[in-house]
Amino acid sequence: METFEEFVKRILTILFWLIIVLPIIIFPILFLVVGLLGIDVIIVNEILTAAIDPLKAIKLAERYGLGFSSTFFKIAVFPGFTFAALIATFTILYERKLLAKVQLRVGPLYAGRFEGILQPIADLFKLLGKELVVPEKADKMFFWAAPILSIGLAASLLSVIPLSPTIYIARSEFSLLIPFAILGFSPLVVLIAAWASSNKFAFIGGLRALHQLAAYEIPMLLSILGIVILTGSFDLMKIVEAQKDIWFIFPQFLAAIIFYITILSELERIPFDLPEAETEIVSGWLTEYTGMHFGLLQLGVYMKFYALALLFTLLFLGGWNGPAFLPPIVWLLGKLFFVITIIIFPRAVLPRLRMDQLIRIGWAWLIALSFINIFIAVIESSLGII
Amino acid sequence: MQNAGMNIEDKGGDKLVLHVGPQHPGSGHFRLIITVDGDYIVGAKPDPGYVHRGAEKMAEYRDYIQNIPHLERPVIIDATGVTLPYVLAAEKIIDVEAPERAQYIRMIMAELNRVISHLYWLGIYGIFLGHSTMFMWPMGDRELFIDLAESIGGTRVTFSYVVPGGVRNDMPTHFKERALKTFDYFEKRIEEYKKIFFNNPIMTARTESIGIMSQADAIKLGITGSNLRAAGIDSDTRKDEPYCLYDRVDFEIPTRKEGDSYARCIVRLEELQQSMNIIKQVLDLIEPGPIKQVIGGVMRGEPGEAFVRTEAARGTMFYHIVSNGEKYPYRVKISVPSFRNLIGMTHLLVGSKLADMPAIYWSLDYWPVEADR
Amino acid sequence: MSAKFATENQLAKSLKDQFKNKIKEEYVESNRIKISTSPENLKNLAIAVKELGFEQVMSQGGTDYPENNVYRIEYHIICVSKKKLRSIIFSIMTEIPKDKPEIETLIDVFPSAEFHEQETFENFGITFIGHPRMERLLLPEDWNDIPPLRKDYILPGRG
Amino acid sequence: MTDVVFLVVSLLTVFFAILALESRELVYGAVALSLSFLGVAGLFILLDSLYIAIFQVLVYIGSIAILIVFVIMLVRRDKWANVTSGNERILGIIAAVLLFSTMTYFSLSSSLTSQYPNPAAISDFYEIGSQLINDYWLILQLTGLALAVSIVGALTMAKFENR
Repeated sequence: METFEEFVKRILTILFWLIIVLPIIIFPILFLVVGLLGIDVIIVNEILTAAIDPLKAIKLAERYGLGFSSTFFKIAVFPGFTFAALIATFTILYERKLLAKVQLRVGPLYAGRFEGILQPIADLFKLLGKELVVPEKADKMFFWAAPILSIGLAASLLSVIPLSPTIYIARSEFSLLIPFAILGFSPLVVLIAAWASSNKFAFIGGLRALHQLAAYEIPMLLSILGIVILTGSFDLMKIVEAQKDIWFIFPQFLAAIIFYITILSELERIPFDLPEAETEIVSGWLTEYTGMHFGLLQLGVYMKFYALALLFTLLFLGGWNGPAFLPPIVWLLGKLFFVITIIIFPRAVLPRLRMDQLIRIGWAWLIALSFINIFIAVIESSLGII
Repeated sequence: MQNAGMNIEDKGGDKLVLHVGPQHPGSGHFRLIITVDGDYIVGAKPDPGYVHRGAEKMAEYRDYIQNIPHLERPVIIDATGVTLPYVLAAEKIIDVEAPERAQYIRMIMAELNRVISHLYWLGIYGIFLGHSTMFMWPMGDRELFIDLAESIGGTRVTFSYVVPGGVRNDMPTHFKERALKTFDYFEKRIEEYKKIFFNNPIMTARTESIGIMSQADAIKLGITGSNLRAAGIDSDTRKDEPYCLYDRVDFEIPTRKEGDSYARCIVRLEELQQSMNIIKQVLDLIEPGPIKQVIGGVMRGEPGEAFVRTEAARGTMFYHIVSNGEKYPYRVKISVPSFRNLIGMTHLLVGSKLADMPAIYWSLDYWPVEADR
Repeated sequence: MSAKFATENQLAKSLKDQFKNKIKEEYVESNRIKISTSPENLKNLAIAVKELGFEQVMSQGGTDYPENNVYRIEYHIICVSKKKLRSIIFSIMTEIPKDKPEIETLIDVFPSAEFHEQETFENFGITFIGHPRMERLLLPEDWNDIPPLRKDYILPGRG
Repeated sequence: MTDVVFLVVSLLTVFFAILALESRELVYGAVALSLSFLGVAGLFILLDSLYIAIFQVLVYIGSIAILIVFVIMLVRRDKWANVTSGNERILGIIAAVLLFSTMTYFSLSSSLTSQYPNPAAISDFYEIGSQLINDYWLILQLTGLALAVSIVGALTMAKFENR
């Protein structure tokens, strides 16, 4: 048995020799081979130099259509998937820290020197290292499909939501409606996950999720209708532009509240976390998921979180509008941070509702209120307030 | 979900049979076999025994002193509550009596333990309703009372502090100041608890008129402790049949008429205040003096029997000890409140909603280890 | 017989008037009454105790007496609603032969006895006739030794 | 290019529609139905009417597929297991053929003959809104009423079955 010190020493020795050997022996041989084979040396040269020089790497990427303005970069990195995943992981950490502060605890502390800032990464490695358990009686295809569908849907939600007048993946005349159309799929994902697990608790959780999502999607749609009436457009860009003078949270306060409540429900957060109510039905429709399956489902939920918080910011808080001394994206992210905070906060102070209470709030109260809100919007529109 | 050897009818069809526990976040070491029809519970069958050790049999193989740490194991969060009646019964059999100061210290310990146990209950009830802050706060504040009890008993939870003839050692000198400081702090905290939990509209909506135990049912089924008092009966062994020196302190028995889960919550919250009230009075009454009547040699009971009940945190704790003059007790029968409240769980769960299961289950303060012994 | 135990004595006396020599007064002391009877009369005695105002079975247990070849079964009955009776624990007791461990259940008189009787069943092997669930409660399902609270069951390693 | 996409999408739509009808497992059926609806939405996009496509997804997948799942879960299964007697099957086939031929006749005889419709006229939701409110309000109301009646009927059936 070698001791840990010996192990580290060995690794360091290998690294040392690699650093010595690579430039002295391997690179000349590589160049020789490349030259003899007659490959365009410049490309190889560029790739090799780009490996050490990030600036050159960017140039290289731009030349091959992968630069900052390319569609691929927009979808995969910023403002697309990677950015959203980063915000999602940040949200998880922020939620844990915020809850800990409310509950007189410290929360994640040790991963990363400062306040456990690397905890999400540690969690990611923990989840990656876990065994993927697929129950014997599970429907294998659906069981595997659910996490992938979940994260796919969450990512596609972001496709048409702009971050600033210049930062967006795609523009559409109906960029307000498309996210809601995609949200319509989420009950299906829950159904697939719950049914594939072939577990009674998962089944009950899935049924609850279906009830809940169906009950809250309608008020969610109706609540944004007021804004559509006021702006006469389904385009998020135009909606944000219309808020240059006054944020819609003021004339459409009722809508903002309804939208906020439905966000909580759509994300299955306390007080609406019945599909995952752990003291009743273990973990609801997530019961049988382990390891990275669970990690993907969780990441999907938090990316949905990010998308909905972003929508709230754009619809009610004026999006990127703000005094010009800061760039628009900073304004947007600042407001987004605030919205994420208020979405997280009920978890610290509220218990869980019961199914019948939740359904009653959804079907009876929120729908009625959103119709009232539509009337308010019509009145405001006809009086020319906006 | 195969059941292991028990006659559980899985009817199939519309009805789902759920096995809540023993590996379930919403149960203790305990299984509840629930049949649900849609959202409603149509059948509930408790299946205790997962932590059954045979404490009564084992007590027959230990002498009167060895039995104290043995018998507090089932209820470590209420260690004094479970050993005090045993010690009182043993004292009757050995025929000794504890001096006055020891009786007072026993009362302090019993009430501290009641607070510790109730705070534990409150924390779990919070998390059962999905309120994570209400889990963390009582658990944190419970530490203060554990510190107080530790300064008397020497250990954090399993004190083994009350012995036949008195208590093991005296209180520390500055106990009174420390205790009063803690109580002042905690009384402020109770107000915060009320703000965040007890007066929370969602919490009241979840618990009010849920799991209603009527007065007649409570009497008929033998419900005990706070659950009985929440059904409107002001029965408390500390008043009914005062032991130690409970007849010298003045306290109230909190009761509620409603008998629902919320009433059980509020009764326990008020009992916290009453317990602190009792300790304050005892700290004024207590005077220096001996703390133990020393018994020479091995304790031997006289042939005979004794049955003693006290008010532990969860209700009336009852011991029936039979002695035949040997070193070991001949028979120790323990009747624990959790075991008696178990019958109420079936009664309340059938007909309620599945989502009310945690709200009802933990409002009865069922402690599986105590029930199983 | 001091005046101090007036309530207790009065209760015991009313029972003795009713049952004459079918019951035996074991002792009456402060807050404690213990009355023994034959197994056939236990149920009638329980009904009479209930009529006196006692409401629930707080504890029900057995004790094994190998030298007399009997099990002693004891019900501790209390009252919670009436102030006057609250302090009293009323104990009714009977002895049943070990070779025929059967007795009528008291569930229909005191429903609170249900789980206690079930526990006594598994710990002593005493069958309560008329009890709806004479099955294991606390003991493990694979327990195949003699009932553990009998005196002839020796704890492993303690023989 | 458009033709290939159209072919693939319509084939998928038909395939999932058949799967929805034929699958033994009800949840497979529900998922296949949603995918079939998605295919229809794709056809609408090919017709340059994104607005309709979005509402197809929103209404048919977001609500109607979910409602169907509800019905599957709520209503007892054994009642539905043996509905295939000979007569009913023939009736079903006749009804399907009738419906198909009528629809084909009307769509062929209508004025919508152009393969590539005018995109501006279709995706204008102002136009759709004013037409729905002004010209077709009666049909809109009747459709709403029919839906409401069917939902009430389904609920009554579920209640009745539960009793």
